[in-house]
Amino acid sequence: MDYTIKIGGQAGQGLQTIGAVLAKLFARSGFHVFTHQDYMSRIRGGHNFYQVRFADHEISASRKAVDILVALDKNTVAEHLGELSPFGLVVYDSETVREKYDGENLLDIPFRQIAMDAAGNRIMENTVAVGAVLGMLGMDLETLDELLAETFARKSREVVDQNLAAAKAGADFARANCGQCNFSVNIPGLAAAQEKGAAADVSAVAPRRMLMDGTSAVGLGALASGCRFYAAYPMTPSTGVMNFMAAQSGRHSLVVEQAEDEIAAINMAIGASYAGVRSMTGTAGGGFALMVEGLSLAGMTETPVVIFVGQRPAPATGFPTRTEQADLLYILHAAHGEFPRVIMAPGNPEQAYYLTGKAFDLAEKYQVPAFIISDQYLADTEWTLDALDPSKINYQDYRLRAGDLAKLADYRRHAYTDTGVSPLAEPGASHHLVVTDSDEHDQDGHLVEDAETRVRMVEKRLLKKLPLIRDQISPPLLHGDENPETVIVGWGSTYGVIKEAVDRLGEKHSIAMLHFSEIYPFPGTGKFDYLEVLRQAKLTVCVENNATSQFARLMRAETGFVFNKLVNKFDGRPYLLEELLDELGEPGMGGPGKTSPEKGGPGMGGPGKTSPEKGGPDKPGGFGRSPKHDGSGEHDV
Amino acid sequence: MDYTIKIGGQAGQGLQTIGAVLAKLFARSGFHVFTHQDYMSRIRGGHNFYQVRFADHEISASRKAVDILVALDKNTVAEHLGELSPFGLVVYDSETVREKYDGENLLDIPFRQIAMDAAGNRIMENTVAVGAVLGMLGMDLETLDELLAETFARKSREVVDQNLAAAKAGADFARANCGQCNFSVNIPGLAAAQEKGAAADVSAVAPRRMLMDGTSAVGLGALASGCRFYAAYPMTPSTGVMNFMAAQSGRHSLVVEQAEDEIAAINMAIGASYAGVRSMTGTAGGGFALMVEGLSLAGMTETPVVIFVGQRPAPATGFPTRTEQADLLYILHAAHGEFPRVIMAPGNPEQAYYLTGKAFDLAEKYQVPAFIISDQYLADTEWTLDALDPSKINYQDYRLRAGDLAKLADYRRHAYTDTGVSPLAEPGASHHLVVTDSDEHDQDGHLVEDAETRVRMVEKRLLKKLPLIRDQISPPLLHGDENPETVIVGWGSTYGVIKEAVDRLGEKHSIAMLHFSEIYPFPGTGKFDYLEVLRQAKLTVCVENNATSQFARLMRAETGFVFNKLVNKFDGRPYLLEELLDELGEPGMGGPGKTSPEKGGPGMGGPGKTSPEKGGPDKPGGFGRSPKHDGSGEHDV
Amino acid sequence: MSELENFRGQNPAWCPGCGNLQILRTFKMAMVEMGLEPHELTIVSGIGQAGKFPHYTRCNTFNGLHGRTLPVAQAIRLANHEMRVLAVAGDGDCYGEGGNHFLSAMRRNLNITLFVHDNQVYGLTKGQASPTTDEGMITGTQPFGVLYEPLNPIALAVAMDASFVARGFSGDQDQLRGLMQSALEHKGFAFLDILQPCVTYNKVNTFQWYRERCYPVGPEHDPGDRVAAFRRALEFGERIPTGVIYRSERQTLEERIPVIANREPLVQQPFSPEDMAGELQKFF
Amino acid sequence: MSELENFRGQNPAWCPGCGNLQILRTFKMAMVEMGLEPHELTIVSGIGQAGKFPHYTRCNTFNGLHGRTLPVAQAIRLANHEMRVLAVAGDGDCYGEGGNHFLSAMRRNLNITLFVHDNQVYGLTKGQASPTTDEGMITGTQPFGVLYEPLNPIALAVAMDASFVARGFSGDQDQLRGLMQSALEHKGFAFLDILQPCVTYNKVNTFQWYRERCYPVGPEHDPGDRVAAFRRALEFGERIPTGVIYRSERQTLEERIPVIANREPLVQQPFSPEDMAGELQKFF
Ligand SMILES: Cc1ncc(C[n+]2csc(CCOP(=O)(O)OP(=O)(O)O)c2C)c(N)n1
Ligand SMILES: Cc1ncc(C[n+]2csc(CCOP(=O)(O)OP(=O)(O)O)c2C)c(N)n1
Ligand code: SF4
Ligand code: SF4
Ligand SMILES: [Mg+2]
Ligand SMILES: [Mg+2]
Repeated sequence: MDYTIKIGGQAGQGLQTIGAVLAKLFARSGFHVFTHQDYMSRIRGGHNFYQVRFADHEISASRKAVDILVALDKNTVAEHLGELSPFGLVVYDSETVREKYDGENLLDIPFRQIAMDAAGNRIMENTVAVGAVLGMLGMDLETLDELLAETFARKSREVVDQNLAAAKAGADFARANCGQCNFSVNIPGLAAAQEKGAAADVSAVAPRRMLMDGTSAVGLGALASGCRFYAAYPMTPSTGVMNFMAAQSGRHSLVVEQAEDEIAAINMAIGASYAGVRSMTGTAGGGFALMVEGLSLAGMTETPVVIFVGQRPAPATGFPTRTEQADLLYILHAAHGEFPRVIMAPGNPEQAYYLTGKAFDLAEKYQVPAFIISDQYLADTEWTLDALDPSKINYQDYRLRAGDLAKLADYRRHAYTDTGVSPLAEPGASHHLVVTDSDEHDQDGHLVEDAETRVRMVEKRLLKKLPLIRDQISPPLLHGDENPETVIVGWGSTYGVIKEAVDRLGEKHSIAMLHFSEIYPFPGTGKFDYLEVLRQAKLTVCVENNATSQFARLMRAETGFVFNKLVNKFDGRPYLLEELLDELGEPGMGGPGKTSPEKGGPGMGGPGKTSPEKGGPDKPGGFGRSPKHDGSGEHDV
Repeated sequence: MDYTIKIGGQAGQGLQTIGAVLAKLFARSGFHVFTHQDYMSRIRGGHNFYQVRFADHEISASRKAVDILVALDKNTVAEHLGELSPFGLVVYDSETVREKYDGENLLDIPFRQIAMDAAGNRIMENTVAVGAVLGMLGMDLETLDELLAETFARKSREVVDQNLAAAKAGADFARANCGQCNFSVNIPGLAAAQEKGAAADVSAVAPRRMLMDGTSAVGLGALASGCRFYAAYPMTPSTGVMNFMAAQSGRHSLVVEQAEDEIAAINMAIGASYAGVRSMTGTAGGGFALMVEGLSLAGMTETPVVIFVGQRPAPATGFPTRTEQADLLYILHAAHGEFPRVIMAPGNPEQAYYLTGKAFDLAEKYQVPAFIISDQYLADTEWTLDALDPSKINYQDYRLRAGDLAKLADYRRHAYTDTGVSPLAEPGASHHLVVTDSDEHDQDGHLVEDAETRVRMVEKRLLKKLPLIRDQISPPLLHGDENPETVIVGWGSTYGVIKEAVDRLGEKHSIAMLHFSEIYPFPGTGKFDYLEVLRQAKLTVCVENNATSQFARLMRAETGFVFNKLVNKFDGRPYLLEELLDELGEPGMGGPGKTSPEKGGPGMGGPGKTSPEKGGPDKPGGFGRSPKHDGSGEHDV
Repeated sequence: MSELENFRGQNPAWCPGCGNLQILRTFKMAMVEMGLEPHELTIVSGIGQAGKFPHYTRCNTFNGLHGRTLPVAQAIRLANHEMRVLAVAGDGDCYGEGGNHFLSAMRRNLNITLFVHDNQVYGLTKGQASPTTDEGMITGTQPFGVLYEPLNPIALAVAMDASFVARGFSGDQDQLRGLMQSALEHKGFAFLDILQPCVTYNKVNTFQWYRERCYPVGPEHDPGDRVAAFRRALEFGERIPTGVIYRSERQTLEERIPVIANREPLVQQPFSPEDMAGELQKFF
Repeated sequence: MSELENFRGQNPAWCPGCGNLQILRTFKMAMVEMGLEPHELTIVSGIGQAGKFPHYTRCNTFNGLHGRTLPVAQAIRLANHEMRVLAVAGDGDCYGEGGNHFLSAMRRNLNITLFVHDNQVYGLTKGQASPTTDEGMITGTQPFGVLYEPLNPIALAVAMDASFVARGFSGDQDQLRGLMQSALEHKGFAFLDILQPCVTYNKVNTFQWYRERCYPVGPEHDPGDRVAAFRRALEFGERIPTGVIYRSERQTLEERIPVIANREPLVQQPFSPEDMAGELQKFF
């Protein structure tokens, strides 16, 4: 069982509400859920959609094929009718959409009228739509009731009842009128439980899973790591984290400041950290451009700071509300001078939570800036996942506080040590002065100009710390065949779609995914010789949501390894499952022979892109061929 | 003949005047000259020096061994006495220095007293010092006379005469009292000319050479390229270019604006370029951090702009007045999103001039940002060079002006073309509107959000242009043995010292320099297969003025090639000739076996640094061993 | 010939009822009344709802970065002082991200015009506080309400001695059209703050709210008196003065830079590489 | 015990005769008079001659980037509102590169102090014009003289309703010491512009020049009257008023943020990872 529901319409029509309610409802009902959103950079109008997929097995990507299309406007029908699966249906209200469609797979349900009739209020029309979808799916409204009660907890029971009445009327109408409806949704475990005779209801049998988006996961990870200060300037797709933190600041010991600009934001984060609290800033690639100088300041003053960067298609303003993975090399090399940094690129909300924790831990332990790189796709996609465990985030206060400081006869902020890590004290907590400087400085933090101190400080700050940090980095994740003939490599938010593609293809082929989420310091091969896996493979493919295969280039710079196939997408949209399968063609067969690194010509990030072999594996759900949105061979910016 | 004169003292004591006059004088006398400076970040006091080397053969670096040390304060004696060559001498005024030294190689000349006596004015004491140096060298004052006349052209002849009297008195004193003086300076060609009987004077026989520093060379290159607009915010070591341009703005069609910050500076440069004039901005690495967002704007709007970046030791404020080459990968990858850029890293003033010209040409032709990367060392060093040729700079106006536009029926700023280069029109010069946008846009420049346009624009802006730009890039310069056993690779400002080291070592060894000054797009091997040269060599060494061998890393990312020896210096000072020779040891013998790229472990920019073999070649002038200022093996930020 | 139709651009993607729509309409009318053609004006805009403005009309356009309208606009004018340049920014754009450029532009006093579409909120990014948001307004990012004192752009401009300082209201299109024309015709840096409802995110400063408070300054107000202008500028609450609040005539920067003062624009000055041969000579 | 000797730092690298030396001396005396110990103050400075200030005394120090003193200083205060925070900047630092932060800091009104060492020039980078450089001054970068109107920091601060606005002169150490103390003791954002000769690069506004012009505002001046303060602020030329020009008492930001208002500083509030278990629950 694996269904996709897509809700399309204009900004302001409330399609996010419908999508969010359905997603939560399916999750509560024990299904695995995956959602993704697509919206334009405008507040009203335009064309947006929200796609909800749910299944009785693990899923981690969106499919192209849609089973139920909820069309809130005419445009949605026009744009997405072609995506319907063989048994797929469109549901719409001809009054709102101002069009009456013929065709067996288009179901006209008068959402607005039903809302008026059942609840006396037009604004319940979206609730009617939710009910209609449940009716079409043949699900009952028990879980919806529960959800509505929670959602409107602060309002009167009357509001809940009105909503429920609206939903029920929608469901009834759908059940009565949907001759074509041919879905079979079985709540996992429910039938079995009921057979056992118990008066089992959904909430009793369904496995308890969280439904979480990437944004919340980063915020929760920060909270669980003791983040006390968050300064930022709003910018899509990072504003969500800022708002999440702001909402928490009422309940937790956390100050959230909206800075006058991104320059102020990072300097504030650094200032707060200097003062003794864990701190963080967040922005998009364009806002990060204004933080580059501050990054260097953190590097020089060895002030821990965590920086969240939500990538979006660029250059410049680009596509503000869409997705891309084109800021990796930029973030890795940003800022003048040489100093260590940590880069985490989580692939799903679970990783986002734990790796945010790890970013804080490494930042504090080694007194370096640590990044969490995300993108609009990861920010907005929701996944079902098992309970997150706060205790799995390593929380340790590495700073010297009043108690520790009282014992010290002497304190030097930038003292030379074996590890390069100097003691980090809270200013004002004792008579010891905490002095640091953006100029080259001595152990006391005071400015100097001599060559000898410079050399020792570079050694301390950079050369000693870096290998120690590298030791903390986990190797990439190998998923699938342990001795794969084909290896699909990705990083960050492509995790889910690659994983699911590999799972599909793994049914017939020797294939595995190698996913990098801890990117810098680049993982060594000591814990797991992933290079050996790549070298043994016949076909190695690097999949990226950018035009120039930045990770492949990094891989070559770090390890010398050159992929023999590069897959790129840079239209601002994420990979859908079918698209990726299509790009991969028949793995193990297609693709050119392996190009040895020696032969890679200069000026190329790797060999030119090979045209994907024709046709994907034939799976139910109907894998259409996606339009090619990939760049041609020569590209190596 | 090859002498080094070092003038040391405090900021504000006028040592720059002494150095500059001597350098110009030696150049006018037909010698090859090379100077370099070292100063602290303060206006008065501290310790600075100016080193002038002159020889009757080509030279391109500073030596460590000093032949005449002009000490304007006590500290200079203490710091530099140990650098004297076997016949070297210190000259000082015990009254100013407030110390009387014993020792045969320390010559006390009462500069101040002589100035008072000969010219009635204490402020001529530096002129006395210049005279004294000439006296010690046994040179006559003819050329100095000429120079003084030029320098004080706007003042009265009296001032010139007073200065000359002071110089003469200094020279006389030195000649009379310098028993140890053992220098023999022969004006090239003079004796020969005089033998021929002509009443030849220096200016008649000396080859006409320019004496130029890197800063002026960049400024001149910009002027010769039709630069009309320069906006910047002061920052060492880029302020020189700004001041040079400001000085020109009175004489040429050029507006120079001091912006409120670097963000404004680059946005202004972009604005002026949009309006139709060639424009430029300049800054240091830290100021460039604030330009990163603007860089991306230039990329997206395809607005030509030239950006000068003077590197200095960082992170953050670092060492404001010193030198480093640690911003290469940063500049290469700066800014969100993917777009082409050009990077030139000249190695000497001549290259600085022509490559600035080339940067303008490529920026305009391909409508991309183009960089000139320099550093404090190149900015301040002066070289003698043959006449620069304005006509060798390709000047072509690629823009559509009133005349061209009148003929067009239709105009679209971002039209799709085969080359990816769209017509760039001057706004207001016709009825055609010039529209551009930092958002993704259509051919008209108006904002769009669809996937198809995005893909075509990325193809146009990036994928089509990049290979065309690459074709314009010259290969690296091979200097020395054509089939070298040892290749010393460098980029940017290390050109001179590597060249001279290779020339020295080339007397006994099969060795060559491979110097990269056109760095990005990374040169292909089509015009010259430099990779083959590297592969054939037994020892390949990459020399950089940074801690992490950034160029070596880039080389690996671009070509897969891995050096087997990395030499680094990151104490904020340039390589002196002896230091580099010492680092290189006995080339062709030392160094580990060649590591194949396949074997390079992950996470390494290349194999660990090998300890240099003991002892440098034994040359006159006394090559002392330099203190080791290099990082140990593991470093790959 | 200048006609409204000439200025038709993309269909606006603003919310129905948004004050930007009125500003846009008024602008087009002002252009037509002044007899200007699209290619005679260059609009530089930033990012935000206001930043989309030039796409919804037709002129030369540089739609740049958030907060960076003024540096671009000023440089265009320096490169071509025969071009009329209009910078269009949002309140976040100009007083938030771009505050430093605003300060500088007032000092530089180039002959350009600045419209700030001041809806007292960040519209495009969904309703965070801008520098002009009223104290106490609750947003997703300001859960305890805005805790800062709002920036008073008119007082600030008077303190910076900007050469033309005015305020309009999108709802008073007649006055606004006049102000736009005066600003575009003023010699020197002309700053027009336009109060504009954001129907979606600003539920405090609504159309009605502005309508009730805005009043045009009368002839008794002397825009040449800086202290009086400052006193007037401090009024923002129960009553909000509109019209020209301050005016100080002084030389513009383009009149003071020798290379371009009283000369053809930089972009039209001839160039030949040989021009600089003399400079090279100095290095021998 | 607070003693002058306690505040001795590196030997200043400023030019002999530089006004910074007087400011430094006065500051140390103020600290001793106030009975403060080095660890009780954190100095945040930028880059410039003024930025070197904290190295020449002894306190907690964050010497950050050019122009970025205020964001760092404000965040330190937010993280620890029991720490006294002093931001020290140059005129270029604060009104040039950092202008936007200056605007924001005045609105935010945290209880911190700002000294601007205003020598009306860029000292460290060798004499370019700063925002406060007089019109007409010729520099290497301004060969035709400065062509902009100088920024008036006092007028600007009054326009921004900064809660304490004062001007001192390095040459009047008695007054200056008092102003420093008042600024450090003021509750809210306290801004002190200190006129300071740069003997090397500013040959216009010399010690003598300031000495002849500076006069302390008398008791007839009411710092609580904003319009009067503005009028006074406009005086800068033949006569230059010093002393407290404007004062407006209002709540500080740290008194308004619920998490820290009337509570121990953020840096001392306890934390345990379990605190957020409840947040996780919401995702089931
Ligand atoms: C450097 C940078 N930071 C943040 C953003 C995100 N951003 C776009 S518009 C905007 C604010 C819009 O507010 P305003 O300027 O008042 O314009 P409005 O939408 O209200 O017209 C922000 C924060 C951005 N595009 N660039
Ligand atoms: C981002 C950045 N831009 C430029 C500089 C160079 N810089 C250092 S100090 C300074 C100006 C100093 O002037 P001011 O702030 O008035 O201080 P002063 O030296 O006069 O005390 C400049 C431009 C820098 N360090 N960082
Ligand atoms: S969000 Fe506000 S400013 Fe933006 S278009 Fe809608 S009403 Fe206008
Ligand atoms: S240059 Fe000016 S400000 Fe700097 S130390 Fe010297 S006198 Fe003081
Ligand atoms: Mg706004
Ligand atoms: Mg200054």
